[in-house]
Amino acid sequence: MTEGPARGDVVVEMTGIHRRFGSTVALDGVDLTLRKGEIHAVLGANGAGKTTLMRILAGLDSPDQGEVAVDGHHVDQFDPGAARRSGIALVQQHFTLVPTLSASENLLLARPLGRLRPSSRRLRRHLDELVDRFGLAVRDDVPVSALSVGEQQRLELLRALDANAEILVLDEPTAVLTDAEADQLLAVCRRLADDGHAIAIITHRLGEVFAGCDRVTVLRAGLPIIEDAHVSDLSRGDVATAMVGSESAGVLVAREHVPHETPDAARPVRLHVADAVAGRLSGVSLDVREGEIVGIAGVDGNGQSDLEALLSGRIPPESGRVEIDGQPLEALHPRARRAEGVAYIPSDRYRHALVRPMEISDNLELGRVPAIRQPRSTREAAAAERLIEWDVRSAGPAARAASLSGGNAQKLVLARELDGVPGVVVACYPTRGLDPNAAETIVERLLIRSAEGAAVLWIGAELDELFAVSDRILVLANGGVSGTFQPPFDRAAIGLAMTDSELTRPAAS
Amino acid sequence: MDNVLTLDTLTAALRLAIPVAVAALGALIAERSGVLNLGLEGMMLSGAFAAYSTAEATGSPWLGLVGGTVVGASVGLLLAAFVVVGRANQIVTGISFTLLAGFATALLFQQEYSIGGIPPRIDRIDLPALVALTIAGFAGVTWFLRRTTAGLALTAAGEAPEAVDALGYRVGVTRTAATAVSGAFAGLGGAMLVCGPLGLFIENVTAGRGWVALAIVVFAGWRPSLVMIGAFLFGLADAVQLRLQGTDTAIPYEVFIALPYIVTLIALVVRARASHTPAALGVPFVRGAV
Amino acid sequence: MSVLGPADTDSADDADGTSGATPVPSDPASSTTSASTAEQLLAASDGVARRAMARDLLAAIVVPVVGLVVALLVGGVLIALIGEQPLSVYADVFNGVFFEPRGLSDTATAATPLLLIALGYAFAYRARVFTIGAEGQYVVAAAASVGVLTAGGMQSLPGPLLIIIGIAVAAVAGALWSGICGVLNVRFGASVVISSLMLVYIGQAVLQWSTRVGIRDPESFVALSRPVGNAELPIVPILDVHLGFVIAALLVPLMTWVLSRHRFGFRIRALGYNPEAVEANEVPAGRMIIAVLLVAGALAGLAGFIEIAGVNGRLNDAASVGYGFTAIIVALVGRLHPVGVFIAALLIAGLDIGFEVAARSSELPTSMAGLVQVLVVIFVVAGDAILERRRTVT
Amino acid sequence: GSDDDDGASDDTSTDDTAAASTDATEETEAADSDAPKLAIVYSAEWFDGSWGEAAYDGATALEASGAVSEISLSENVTPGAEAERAMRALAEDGFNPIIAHSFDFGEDVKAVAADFPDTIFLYAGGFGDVTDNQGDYDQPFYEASYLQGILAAGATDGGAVAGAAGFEIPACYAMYEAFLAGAREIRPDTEGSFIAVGDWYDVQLAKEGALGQANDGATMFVGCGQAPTFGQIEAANDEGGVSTGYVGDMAELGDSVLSSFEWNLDLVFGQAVDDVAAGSNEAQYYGVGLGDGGLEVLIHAGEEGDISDEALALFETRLAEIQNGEFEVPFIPEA
Ligand SMILES: Nc1ncnc2c1ncn2[C@@H]1O[C@H](COP(=O)(O)OP(=O)(O)OP(=O)(O)O)[C@@H](O)[C@H]1O
Ligand SMILES: Nc1ncnc2c1ncn2[C@@H]1O[C@H](COP(=O)(O)OP(=O)(O)OP(=O)(O)O)[C@@H](O)[C@H]1O
Ligand SMILES: [Mg+2]
Ligand SMILES: [Mg+2]
Repeated sequence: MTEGPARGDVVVEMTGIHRRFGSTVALDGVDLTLRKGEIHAVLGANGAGKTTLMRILAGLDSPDQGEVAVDGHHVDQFDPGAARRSGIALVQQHFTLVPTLSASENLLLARPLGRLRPSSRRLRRHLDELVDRFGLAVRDDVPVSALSVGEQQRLELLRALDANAEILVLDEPTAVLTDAEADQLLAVCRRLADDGHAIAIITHRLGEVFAGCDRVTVLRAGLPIIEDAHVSDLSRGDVATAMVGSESAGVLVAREHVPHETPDAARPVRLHVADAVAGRLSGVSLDVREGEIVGIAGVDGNGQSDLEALLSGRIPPESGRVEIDGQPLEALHPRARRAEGVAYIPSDRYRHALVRPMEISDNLELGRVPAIRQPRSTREAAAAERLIEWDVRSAGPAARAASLSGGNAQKLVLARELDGVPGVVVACYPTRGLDPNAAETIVERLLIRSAEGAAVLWIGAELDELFAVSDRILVLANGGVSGTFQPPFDRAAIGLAMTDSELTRPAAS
Repeated sequence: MDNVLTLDTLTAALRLAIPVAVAALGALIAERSGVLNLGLEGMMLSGAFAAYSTAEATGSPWLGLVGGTVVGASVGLLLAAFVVVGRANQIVTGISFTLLAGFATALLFQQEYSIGGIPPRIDRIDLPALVALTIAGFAGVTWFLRRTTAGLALTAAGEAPEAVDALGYRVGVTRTAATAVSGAFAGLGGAMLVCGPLGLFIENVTAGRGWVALAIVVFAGWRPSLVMIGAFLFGLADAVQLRLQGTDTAIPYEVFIALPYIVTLIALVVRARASHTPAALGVPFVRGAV
Repeated sequence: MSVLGPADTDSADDADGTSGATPVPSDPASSTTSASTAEQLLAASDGVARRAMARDLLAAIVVPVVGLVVALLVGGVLIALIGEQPLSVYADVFNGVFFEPRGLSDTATAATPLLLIALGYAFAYRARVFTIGAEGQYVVAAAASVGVLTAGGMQSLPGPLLIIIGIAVAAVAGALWSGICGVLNVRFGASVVISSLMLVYIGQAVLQWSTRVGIRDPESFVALSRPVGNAELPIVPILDVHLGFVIAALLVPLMTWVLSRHRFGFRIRALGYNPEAVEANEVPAGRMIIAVLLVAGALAGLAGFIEIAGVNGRLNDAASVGYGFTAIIVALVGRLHPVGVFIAALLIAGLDIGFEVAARSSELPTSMAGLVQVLVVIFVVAGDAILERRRTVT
Repeated sequence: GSDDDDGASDDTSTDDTAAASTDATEETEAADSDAPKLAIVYSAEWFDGSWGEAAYDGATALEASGAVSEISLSENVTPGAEAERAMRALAEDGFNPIIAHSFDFGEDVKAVAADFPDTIFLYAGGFGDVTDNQGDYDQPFYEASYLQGILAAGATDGGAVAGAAGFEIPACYAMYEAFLAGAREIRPDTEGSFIAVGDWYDVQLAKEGALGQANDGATMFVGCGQAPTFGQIEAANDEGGVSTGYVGDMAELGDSVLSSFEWNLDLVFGQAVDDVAAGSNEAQYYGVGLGDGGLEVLIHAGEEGDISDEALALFETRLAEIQNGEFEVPFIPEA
């Protein structure tokens, strides 16, 4: 490595950062110190201010008060370009790739090598070098929009690394990854830190903190609760308590298999999929019975998104059948599906479940708006009840859905979809991006609906969670079901069924 | 019928196509960057008038082209001030600019030239030179978009402005420049009409060619090569319909007049699935918005 | 979906006028509260609504007024530059609308086609279906309705019945002409902007042929249809405007109601913001696109019949005078809200009437009059944008 | 009546009395001057070197001669509602006669005329469309066109006739047919073609249409309407052959312009003004043809030498015959 600060030297010093948005205090005097060679975890419940802090560091936002110093130089102009030049790269919570460009073109855009574009061969070679160096596989022959979420996340990371950034800031990079992918990512981070990078990583997964990070800062409602502590000095309980407050800490650390009455095999099949072929799916069959929760596990990119599209009626099966109570699903219009009792919790809530610029009360009615609507006041009163019931933190039913944090937006979707007793629930990553507390609430609600008779298909990324809720787990690999498992679940066997497909996953093709 | 598809028809198609093609290249640049330039027709007309007055005053049609380009670019810059910097609604502002240019050129033309007489003629530039210029423009745009980093950034600004911004590019500057260049091309297109095949100016001389250019960009799926082909096809449809009218036929002439538009419509349908609209087209960029 | 150039998102405010700009990164009103009862939450929500309403009112009143004043100042300088007296021109404009005996009723008459067409555009643009083809629907529907009304034997029917037939035929013809764009878009993915524009040119050719051959009055030397006779719209007493204005004006509350209280309106708004969510939860987006285009086309068609039956009584080949394009501006200046569209239609028509008077009574060239009118539109829209900016700065 | 306060404004303003009743206005104005007040509305702009300008010149000539006391000239008046408004306002302001200078104004003129029975309204129908106080005026361009056809054939060695208009309207089509008939007097086997450009303003399209006709063998070009005529002239300039000016002297547009015709609308409008001055409210079909000096064919200097003597002689003969009524030019308004 070149001359410069030695391992452990402070490279980023943020002190007394304040940031308000209107009446919301996002950050209320937060310090953050990043050091060379260290991975610094930033934790906090949804809306705690983590993203805001990192956006300020990356020049995408500016603090109302407080100082930022990078490599000892005081930052006086908050500007993304300047931040990049000073060696800071941010991988944002939401993707910031240009979807129509290829992976290598995205890299070029981030780090132009001059006025003229190099040949595409040279670009590809450069990408290959990066892929080899960091072990993060990404395809280059398709536009980024055609990559799986995991691949996009890897590309985001490669792009940050390509900038030769000394300071890497990762905002919930593992939220969209499977456990295996998350482990791999952490390993890469470790290596980078060992190479002398300073890394800040936001995560909701405590395991990751204790497995791979050096220091931790925990925010709660914009206030620093734990500041710059060594991970080794803390227990899981300490961190969990700091995040969510003491009263609910227990739930967080010890989520266990909820005793679930094994459903009678004689119960009626509500959701029936037979030899379905669509997109990556090459002949998937599965049945979900009344009162049953079927988990779908697998490495991201093995057909989950096609399964979701199929079960939500977005695409018809190319062959085979998808039936709800014996009726072909694709023949039912959205509202008819709902009338059949189908609830759908999509993996991308902002695309498929919410109309963000519309009011929260409108969003609660989406899919079941009567021909002539109630007066506004009636609608809002009903919506307010529901928001309280589902603990959706908002400015009220007249606020727009766009103003909700990711977790509260998800709760809003659930409040709508799980209202009443749905017959069939298609739940895709229902706890993605939620803080542990919120995730727990949602798991509970789904279990209650299941106990009430709903047939639940749960596509998940975290194995622990799937183990906790599922009556059966199917592993999706390379577009097909590579294994069906009953409790007690055999982690090793499931891992094998999944890793089987690791060899054939898109990145390696 | 044998007089319909001849070399003459093809050169007629070229003459009809060139102003539209050049303006369409301009529309393409703006749209690739995310700005819907509905002021295109107005910029063409302003360019046409500027070219005419410059050529008339200096005696050189080539200076006319320069004048048209400069004025087109200025109008483009003004539009950018409203829609990029000011984030005003691109549809209304663009249409208003077109109307404004129509009124302004009419007023100036009337005041400068036409009271009590027929406006003077200007020297003309030959077709081969116009073709060469058009090809140069096409090559320049293609090269810029495909081979330069700035071209990549421009396209990206029309697809994912927030991503481009986060990488430290200036989305506003990129779009302003693109809109100005768009105006320059449109102005040049108008100038090439007046200093090329016509050698004169009359009110509303561009007669809707800017709108056709906008249609061609969509038809072309925002690809320069297809813009050229689309413009030529449109010119050909017009050249052919005018010649078909001369043949003995029982078909009402209105069918022929509508022919280029029917052809465009069919081409649009055939091509539609293949095109990809820039995702941020028409959406003002605000850092930090959703 | 191939929609082009989304409208200024802010102009798509909720029909109830409560929501502000979208998307706003920092909306002070939207801060999360920790209400523990529904009542508290509702109270907080009311605060949100009130603040948004105050803001919208400001936008709706102050911005156009300031825009108007700035435009008139700039226009005044230009008028002075060509040697006319700006103040006397503006006085003529004002008198032309407010003190000429028929200034106001002429304004209402001139506003009628703009209002009808712009109401349709407002629906379509809220759904982010960017049709610009009303001009084509207008002429085709005018030709169709006049054709039916002047067909053999029709004129023996009573007037009111004829008017209803005319309305129905025009609405259907306009809807079908517009529906073509919908089908081409949904089935083949063809851009609505462009296909609707192409259909304007084709519609104009249809008009030429209809008046020259198709529905031509055999008695007439020039391209002209037979008179619609009994289908002529009566003049409404007191208002001194033809019935068409009343019909158009009644559509304003109707469409406001549809937007805020009917499922169709809900879907239109939702479609504009997120077609995928509509598709997943409510109705196939393609169907909505077609439905919206049918409604917009029906209104443009209605305008075609009403203009012919209300003003001239016959269709000639010069009937395409550009209302379909002016109405785009009306819709957007009216911020896609029916009430706003109503006001914008009257404003634009009023400027037209006023400047016509001014151009007649002074040496003001018509191109200068047009120029000043366009400046008004540009500055009103720019003012809107400036307000929007102020809002987004925290 | 005059309740507005713009007394400081310019003197040309006539609408200070706008709010006054129609009758009062008429009486006051009539007391000021015996001569009628003439108003013309037009759908494009006056200074087009052609149709619009002819009306402008006619009106100003009448004003200069004192035949009218005042003129009001409104350009860019769209047919339909706007035209009606303009004419009503003019009628209320005491203008009489009121002339709508395009055939597209027919219905508007009729609608307004019915409400102002004492005012004479005319429009450029060109086919004798007269009822009560609503009249029409003749556009006997085909007469001039016939003579121009003779000249054109006399100046060329062969080739076809090319005709063009914005749309296929009777007055234009008749010009083409007359031109062709004139040319056939010299060369009986002359062929011709007629195209509708689809637009009255698109010069390039018009020119390309004419070039297509030239490629097809046309040597004699006749256009109707501004852009179609410009297009025909340009094509002839480029491809050879002779072209024809439409309304107005178009010699300046190029060496190919063999002849033009002027339309002396002061004579036409003058008749209506005389009727009004005489207290009549009965409109007529005001026609002043070639025979009465309403039209004048201009043979452009420098070209005369190229026209065959036979053609020049025939031109003179037919001109004289038309003037004394011995010859009637065939009027063929439709294909
Ligand atoms: N653009 C914004 N406008 C208004 N308020 C904002 C904005 N961004 C953040 N906030 C406020 O700041 C607070 C902190 O938000 P931030 O995004 O930093 O949370 P976070 O810790 O990243 O949460 P998460 O775990 O959900 O990502 C939120 O409660 C929110 O109210
Ligand atoms: N456009 C906005 N207007 C107002 N407030 C906003 C807006 N966008 C975000 N916020 C606020 O920012 C907070 C956090 O938003 P963000 O999208 O970063 O979610 P988050 O903090 O990451 O939460 P989660 O972990 O649940 O995803 C929310 O509480 C919300 O109130
Ligand atoms: Mg966050
Ligand atoms: Mg989040």
